Amino acid sequence: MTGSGLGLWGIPLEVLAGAIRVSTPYLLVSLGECITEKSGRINLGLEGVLVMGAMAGYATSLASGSPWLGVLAAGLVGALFGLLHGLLCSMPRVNDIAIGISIMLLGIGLAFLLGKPLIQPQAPTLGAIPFGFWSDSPQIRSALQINPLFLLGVLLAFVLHYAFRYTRWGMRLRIVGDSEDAARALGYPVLPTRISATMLGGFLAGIGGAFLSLYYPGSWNEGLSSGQGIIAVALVIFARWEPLRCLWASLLFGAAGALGPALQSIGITSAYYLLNAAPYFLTLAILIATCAPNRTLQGAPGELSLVR
Amino acid sequence: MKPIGITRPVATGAMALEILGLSKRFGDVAALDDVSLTIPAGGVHALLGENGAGKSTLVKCLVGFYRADGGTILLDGREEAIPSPRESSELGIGMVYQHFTLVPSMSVAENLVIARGSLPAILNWPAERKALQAFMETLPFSIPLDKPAGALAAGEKQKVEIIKQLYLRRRLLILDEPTSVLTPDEADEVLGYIKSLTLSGQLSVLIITHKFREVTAYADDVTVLRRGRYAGHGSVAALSVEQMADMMVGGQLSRSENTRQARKAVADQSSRLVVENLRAEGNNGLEVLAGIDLAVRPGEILGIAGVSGNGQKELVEVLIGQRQKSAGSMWVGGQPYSASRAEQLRYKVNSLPEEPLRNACVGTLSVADNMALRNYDQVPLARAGWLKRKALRQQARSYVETFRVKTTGIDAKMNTLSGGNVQRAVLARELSHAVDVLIVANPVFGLDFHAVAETHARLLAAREAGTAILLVSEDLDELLELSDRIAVMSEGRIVFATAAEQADVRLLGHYMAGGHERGETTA
Amino acid sequence: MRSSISDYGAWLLQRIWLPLTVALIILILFAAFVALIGQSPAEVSGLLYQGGFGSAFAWQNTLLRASPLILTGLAVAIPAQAGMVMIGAEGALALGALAGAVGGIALQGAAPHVVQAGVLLAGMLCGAVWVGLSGWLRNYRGVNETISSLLFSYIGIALLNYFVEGPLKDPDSLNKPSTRPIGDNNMIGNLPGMDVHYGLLIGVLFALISWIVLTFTTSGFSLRLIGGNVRAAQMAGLRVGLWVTGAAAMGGAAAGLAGAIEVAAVQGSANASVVSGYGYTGILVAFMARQNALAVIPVAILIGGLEAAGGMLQRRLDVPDAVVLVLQGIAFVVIIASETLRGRQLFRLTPVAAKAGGAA
Amino acid sequence: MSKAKFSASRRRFMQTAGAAVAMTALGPLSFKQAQAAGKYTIGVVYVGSRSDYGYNQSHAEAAASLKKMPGLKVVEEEKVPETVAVQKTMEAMINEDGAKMVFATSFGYFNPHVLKMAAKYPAVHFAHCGGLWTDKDPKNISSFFGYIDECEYLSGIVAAHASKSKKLGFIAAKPIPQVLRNINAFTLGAQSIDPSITTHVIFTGDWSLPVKEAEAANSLIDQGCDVLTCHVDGPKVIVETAEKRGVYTCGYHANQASLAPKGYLTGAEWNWATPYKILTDAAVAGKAPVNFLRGGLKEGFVKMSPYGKAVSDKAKKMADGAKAGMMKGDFVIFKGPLKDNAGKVAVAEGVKLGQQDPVLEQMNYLVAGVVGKI
Repeated sequence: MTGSGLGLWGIPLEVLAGAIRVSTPYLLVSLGECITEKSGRINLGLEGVLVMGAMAGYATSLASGSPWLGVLAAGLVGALFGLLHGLLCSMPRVNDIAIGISIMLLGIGLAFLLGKPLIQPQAPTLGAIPFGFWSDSPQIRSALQINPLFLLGVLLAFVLHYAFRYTRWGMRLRIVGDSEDAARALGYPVLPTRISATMLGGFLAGIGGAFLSLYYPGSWNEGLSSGQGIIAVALVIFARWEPLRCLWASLLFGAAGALGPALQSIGITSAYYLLNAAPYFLTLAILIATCAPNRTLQGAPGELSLVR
Repeated sequence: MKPIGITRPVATGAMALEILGLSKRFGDVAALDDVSLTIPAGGVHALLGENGAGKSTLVKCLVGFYRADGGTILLDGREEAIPSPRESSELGIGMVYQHFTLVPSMSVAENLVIARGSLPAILNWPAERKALQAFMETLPFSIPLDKPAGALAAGEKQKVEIIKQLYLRRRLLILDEPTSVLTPDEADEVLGYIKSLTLSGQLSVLIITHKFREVTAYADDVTVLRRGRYAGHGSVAALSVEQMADMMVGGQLSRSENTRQARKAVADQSSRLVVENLRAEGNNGLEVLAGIDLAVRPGEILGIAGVSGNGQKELVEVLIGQRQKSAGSMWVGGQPYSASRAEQLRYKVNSLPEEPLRNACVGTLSVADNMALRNYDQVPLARAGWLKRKALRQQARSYVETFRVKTTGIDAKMNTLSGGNVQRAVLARELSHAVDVLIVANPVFGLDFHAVAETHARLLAAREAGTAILLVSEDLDELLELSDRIAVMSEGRIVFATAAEQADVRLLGHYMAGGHERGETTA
Repeated sequence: MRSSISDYGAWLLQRIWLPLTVALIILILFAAFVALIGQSPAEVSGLLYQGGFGSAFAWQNTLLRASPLILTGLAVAIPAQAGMVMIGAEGALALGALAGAVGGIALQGAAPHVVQAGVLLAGMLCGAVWVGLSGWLRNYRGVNETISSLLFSYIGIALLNYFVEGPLKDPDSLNKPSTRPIGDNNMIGNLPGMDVHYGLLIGVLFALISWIVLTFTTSGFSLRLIGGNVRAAQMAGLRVGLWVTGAAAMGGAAAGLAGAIEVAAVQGSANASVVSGYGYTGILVAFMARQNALAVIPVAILIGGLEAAGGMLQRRLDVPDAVVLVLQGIAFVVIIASETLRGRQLFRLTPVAAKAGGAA
Repeated sequence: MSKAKFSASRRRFMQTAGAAVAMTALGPLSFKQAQAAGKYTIGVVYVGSRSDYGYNQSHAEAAASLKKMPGLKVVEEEKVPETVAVQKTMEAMINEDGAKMVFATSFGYFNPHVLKMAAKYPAVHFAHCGGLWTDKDPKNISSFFGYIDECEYLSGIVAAHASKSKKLGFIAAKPIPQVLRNINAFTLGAQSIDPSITTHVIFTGDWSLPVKEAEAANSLIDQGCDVLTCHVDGPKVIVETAEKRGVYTCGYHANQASLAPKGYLTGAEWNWATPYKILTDAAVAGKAPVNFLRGGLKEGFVKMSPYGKAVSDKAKKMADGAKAGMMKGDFVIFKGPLKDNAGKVAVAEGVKLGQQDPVLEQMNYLVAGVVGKI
């Protein structure tokens, strides 16, 4: 019987599908932030960049008819905001956390303002690759509708994992983020590296936003992001600046977030506020379990203001 | 496949260096005035001078950090302008700095590879590792390639710095006090290896050092600078240590090696600082202190020797309150002690940790605030919880004057002071009041000749005044000069102890290098 | 100290020209943006002034909006003294409101002043525990306090929602799930002669006392030591863990108090309406005040004024709220970036020789 | 504090600090106010964005209809949180813009904010959407709301015909009486066609959480629900998600048919222009405010979206039949015997709760057949 529900057995599938659907913005933003933080900067403004990217992506898709052009536009707008953050923080005595929060506000304001005419119209959205073609179950087929941006994110996590170790670019980034003195001694430009890393971080955050507006939930409105950008920044630290751990953390976060609605759909509705807070509980619990006193955060870039 | 792209100088083998009339001014101050020196290919040349004598300026001109205002630099007889560090390294000049330039979170292997400067877009790690391993096998000592540089002990870091230069096949190496954190045996190992490279014509060396032992053992020639000017030079074989020291200080003060000043004997009193079975874990969660027992009597200096990384740092941290002990006990004057502020004040326990700006000062606060660190909550600096700014500033002014701290004012931020003056400020704070127990770690690291003498004199004065001093140092000469007893730490234990008067340097070195492990008998 | 003319010039530059320059940059960017959206810059700036500070009503409007921001600003600024970046005031505020309401309900029947004190104390205590946890975890478990405070914040808001819609719900609250009210006669009233409740005074007092303690007492000195260099503070024998936890708890107390005041002076009961972004705005307040407890007051008033003026802008020009957000964003970016001009010597004031000292 | 005492002290404050007012009256502003002087000014306050394609927009459209009426001037402020901010916004509309009537459109504005302001400004007419005015409250408040559960009931009828799995999905923000009444009406409508039908409910916890709403929609669809509806601020995401997954939807707040050309069945829409006009006309005419104003399909406060392509003729007939009863005013949705989903009696046998019955506005149960707990 294909039309009926899976009942209890649907929960794991739901959670898996939810993890894939919900995790992409976390993944893209946290990978972007990972690059930025590896260079020794922290950009708390990615929440604003994400929202701005969502708006710009939707607008471009609506105007051009091409959602992929929208993704590109979202990335470019994100990079622009990254550039702004990077340049401002390159001035002496400017606090990157505070600038991040102001940029978040500016980004959200601009996105809301420019996005007013975009709430009602339907823009062309991104398609998905039907990996569930082999199954008769509509639930499985739907769960395995996977957006290319998710695959891009997964690929990027692996690429970054290797790039940080195996490429000139990655090594330079880590040197600049870990020891300004060493970078100077080796003749690596510190500020340009950081600015470009922040731009790249913004680019990915913008694409993360485009995923929200152009794929899931696939619509532009002002409540679109409920803190994904900020949480993704926290996930980077949670993942100890490791791209692959960013991937697992994002999936875990997405899965925990899908647990609430999945349980409710089979009638377990009590304490749904607490269930919806499950991702935060879980992250906190893992952090507490894995941290130890008297020990610096392993893998923390030495120049990062947050951990210094 | 093309061999991995290590950029090497076009020419190989040792480089001849000739410096003619080099001058460098900063504003009105001549940091370097008409200095010349010559190193033949394969030579080892020592550069002596107090801090501020112009050694750093000279070598910074050589490696392209500064551009000289006048004079000529000839490499292999050809005049070269060295506009930037990049050119300098392309010409084959390498430098080992006093401070470490390693990237802390990167592994030793990564640090070695990035040092090459120009990396390929994609690194071929298997090939790189193979090359690295082959290279490491040519060395007389080993360093774990996969350990993050930040986790290395200071001595190991210095070795990696030197290895890095060797790995880059430099033709001229500038070493800036390369052995200041090494044991004598380690220093001999490193310098001996470098010497063998010079002898085989692969390398020329310019070495800055304060250790006459190293000059006499490894250098061919020596040049002495004083206040930015040339103060003398000569062949090491032809000069005595006294002559060299006289050149350095301009005949004001002569320092002879290993002279212990006369001192009164340690009174036979009960120990003031007692440590029993002290255990603690390191930053990596492994036990670094494996049961330390020690006792220091009033008016006694107990020296702790050891190769860096054997738990000395952690011992000091536990004693001064920067680390939790996991087991054992500490006693001061017969009372249990946990390094709390109240106990520190009650039992008059003070400390001079190493790297004072990092460990004992708040760089972003003023000199005045830093000088009040010990007594800001005590009368007269505070009353009923309220700070008395006036008294605080007055104390700072008197400290600055008494200890001749050079600062633009007591309101200057601590991190604007030079290393020597930070140390003076800390000495002032820690030694201006009666002290019963003093914990000291590497007190003269990176200090100039005058500051060293001053610090040592103050420590001895405190001893004479009856302070029980625990002195942890990586400089064996310092321990031999100051201590009454010397204990050797190895792998988190005290493995050997002896009276300093009778100490045999070779035997100490043997225990420092883990000699007890090989089951040899101890004296 | 200001002996020479050039020193005086530097002082003047710092105190007068810097704010003027910043204001000018903000105005130019404002004007450009306002012109871009088809409004008159002169009119907009006039309205901003009028809506925020142009009348007695506007001033009271501004002060009322500023009063929770003073406390949430302190919630960030106080832990910052000990070197912590706490961004979880929103959750502490939510739980402070919840605890305040519970305290108020528990004390029903007591004299109004007792109930009010109970509400405020319960809120402070709850906020202190909540943020103190972040401080405690940082010190004793090595958990980064910025992340943990953010996560705690989300959890705190979830707990508030859970309790007001579940176990603590007043059946009469219907479509706005709330706890039972603390009672009209237990509400905190207005300052005499003003339409601003006593919460403003409480916030200002909290800021003043914090500033005095931080600046003039040995406790403040201890916190500065810890904030400046933990290792040095440990060497000084300070129990860093206690201080760090304490500073976090004091910040939490400020946020919890803000929540309790929302209950006692505005809402009358705890409900989801108290979660309205005060905690997040507080982060900006603290950073713009450079973590100075005293400077938190004027900065909060400035932001309160911007919000009050934003309303007038919407009503008079029929522009969306987002215009105000953008204007705020521009102002904050410029003000925070202007930090770079502070202390910078635009012309050489120090003698050349002093610089050369460090060269050798 | 008594009112007289308050205004006296207030005047004092104005005297000492008020000199600035005259000085700051800028040219263009005073011109604008002068222009507005002859008009009757109405303030409208929204809790969210006026263009949210949902609840706030439905009010903004009514406000726009007021603007077209001669002699009226409308000032609006959006995204006003339910804190002192809304009190000050209403006061500013009164003090600074000269508003004589204020529409406060969020439920959360009522207690304490509207109550407080109404007591403070007895000459101003406050119209609040959704509040339960009682005779203890100030007389210058009009509480208005629409019986949108009638539309939900009709949507339920249509949904029951479209559903094959006999499982309906309902995505709701919070389990408050307004929402529960909609869920129950929707379920009862569906059960009037097939008593075995169940409605699965997911509460998202807040009024606008698009990702969670989409996630909830997917969960419900995965559990076999083949008609979805909702009660959140912006239903767009849910309607689009359902369309993508090939299930039917009933809309809410406004007509979302264009978002789901295949699956949109019908929907419950507000028509706030009706109460806005009634209240404004009365206020402008100087009549005493109607304190409690309610209306359903009959009064034109709510309306149904036109039927979508997928609605069968049979469904249309059944729904239209029920609608005709509602238009006549004799249709009762909640009548005994009615059990809640815990098995307890919710409405006793023989009891008929008419739409105007205030008991319905305090609903705190889900009827039998709804899967989920409050």
